[in-house]
Amino acid sequence: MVNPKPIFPHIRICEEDFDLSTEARNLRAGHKDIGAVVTFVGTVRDINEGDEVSVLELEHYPGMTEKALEKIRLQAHERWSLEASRIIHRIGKMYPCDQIVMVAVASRHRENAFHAAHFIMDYLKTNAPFWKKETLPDGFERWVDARVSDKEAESRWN
Amino acid sequence: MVNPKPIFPHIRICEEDFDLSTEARNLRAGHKDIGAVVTFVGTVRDINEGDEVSVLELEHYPGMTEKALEKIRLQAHERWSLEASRIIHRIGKMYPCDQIVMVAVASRHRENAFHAAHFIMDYLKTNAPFWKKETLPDGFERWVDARVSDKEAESRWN
Amino acid sequence: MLSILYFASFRELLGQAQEQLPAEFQTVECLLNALAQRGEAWQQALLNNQNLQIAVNHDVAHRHTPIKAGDEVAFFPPVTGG
Amino acid sequence: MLSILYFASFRELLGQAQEQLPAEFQTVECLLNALAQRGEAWQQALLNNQNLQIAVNHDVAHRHTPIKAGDEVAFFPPVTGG
Repeated sequence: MVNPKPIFPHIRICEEDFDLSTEARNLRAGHKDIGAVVTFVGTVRDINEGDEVSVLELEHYPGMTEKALEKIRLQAHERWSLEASRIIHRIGKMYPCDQIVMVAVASRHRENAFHAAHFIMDYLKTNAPFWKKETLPDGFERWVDARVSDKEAESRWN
Repeated sequence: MVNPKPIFPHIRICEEDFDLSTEARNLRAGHKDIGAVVTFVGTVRDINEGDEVSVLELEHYPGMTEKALEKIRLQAHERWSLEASRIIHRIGKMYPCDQIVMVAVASRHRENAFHAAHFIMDYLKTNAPFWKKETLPDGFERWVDARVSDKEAESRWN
Repeated sequence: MLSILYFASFRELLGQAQEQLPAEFQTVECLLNALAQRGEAWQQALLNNQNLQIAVNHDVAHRHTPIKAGDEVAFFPPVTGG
Repeated sequence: MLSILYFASFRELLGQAQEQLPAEFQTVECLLNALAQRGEAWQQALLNNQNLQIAVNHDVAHRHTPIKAGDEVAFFPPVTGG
């Protein structure tokens, strides 16, 4: 399910997987004065809280998610000199090693791109309405708990 | 020219371009407990020091380059908990928008991957024996000067 | 009318994803107090829960946020994406 | 013998990429002093140059670094890769 209303062309919420090269190339298209591209890809770990994980299901709040991600993206553009940025977040069922999320940032110099990509991920983790439910090998399902460390990571940018 | 002696399998110096997706996938292969992959790609800017650049030529010191890059990579693994990392640096002639360099780092949690990728790039900039020569549209050639800001970026990690 | 949405563990715990209610509440708190009277699960999730997250019309909101007819109010646990 | 390598602007300025010299220098500094006698360009590049970078056997070295037969000594300007 590709986002039906591309009000925010730099935000994509979808079930489909993404290709990092294609996304990095599209990010740079039309911006020649780019010297640095930093990407972050979050993947499904096969272990969480000490337990093996078989399936990870991502739920989101349609409408609010896009708005929250675009707000985070624009905050990054206000704080650092950036040429372009893009956020993709998958929803639905995923499996160990699958890609879940991508943040890509392009700038003239590397410092800005590194900081902005890190900032966007830290804010996404605590401000974008996604929820993870994991299924263990015996079929037991549980909602993933929010991490205190994510809240701390966000607060370091204040 | 692919590095003929792969003494350092996580370092590649070559004329050929690279594909970010393939590199990120290879980096993760065989490491299931990865939750974060951070990549940096440096590209040829079309403007440097206010002048339009037509061609960028990269020279390196064969042998020393691989050793210097592997040393930087291992320093990153000592400082942060990382699952895998890889460095690719192209040599020879490149043109605006071309990819020059890639650093990719995989770890369980994002904080380590972000710091390590940034650290590797900052150290690579001041410690790996590569030299850039740029050709302007009128054919004038000049060696690119080292930046004070790169030296400062490196020193922030001490 | 108000649209009320429940996500993730809240959706499962309260047994519904969304509902429509008359717009007769001045603030989120008034709405919460009314919903809490539906029983133990509702009281636990919506009143005795320091982790309750609230959004009104897709923006982060709080107990004292005013609400009016046509608003979309959402309740959910702390987010865990990325 | 010693292998001496010159890179980037040094290679162009001094007109050569590499050469072999007898291993008759105790340190890099002794070698530099001998090379500097070849003329103005050599003196400027190797002696009167705060930016001179030195490597011995692929490791960063300094003027006082000792050298011996079989060593590879390289001279180059500050690096600008990445």
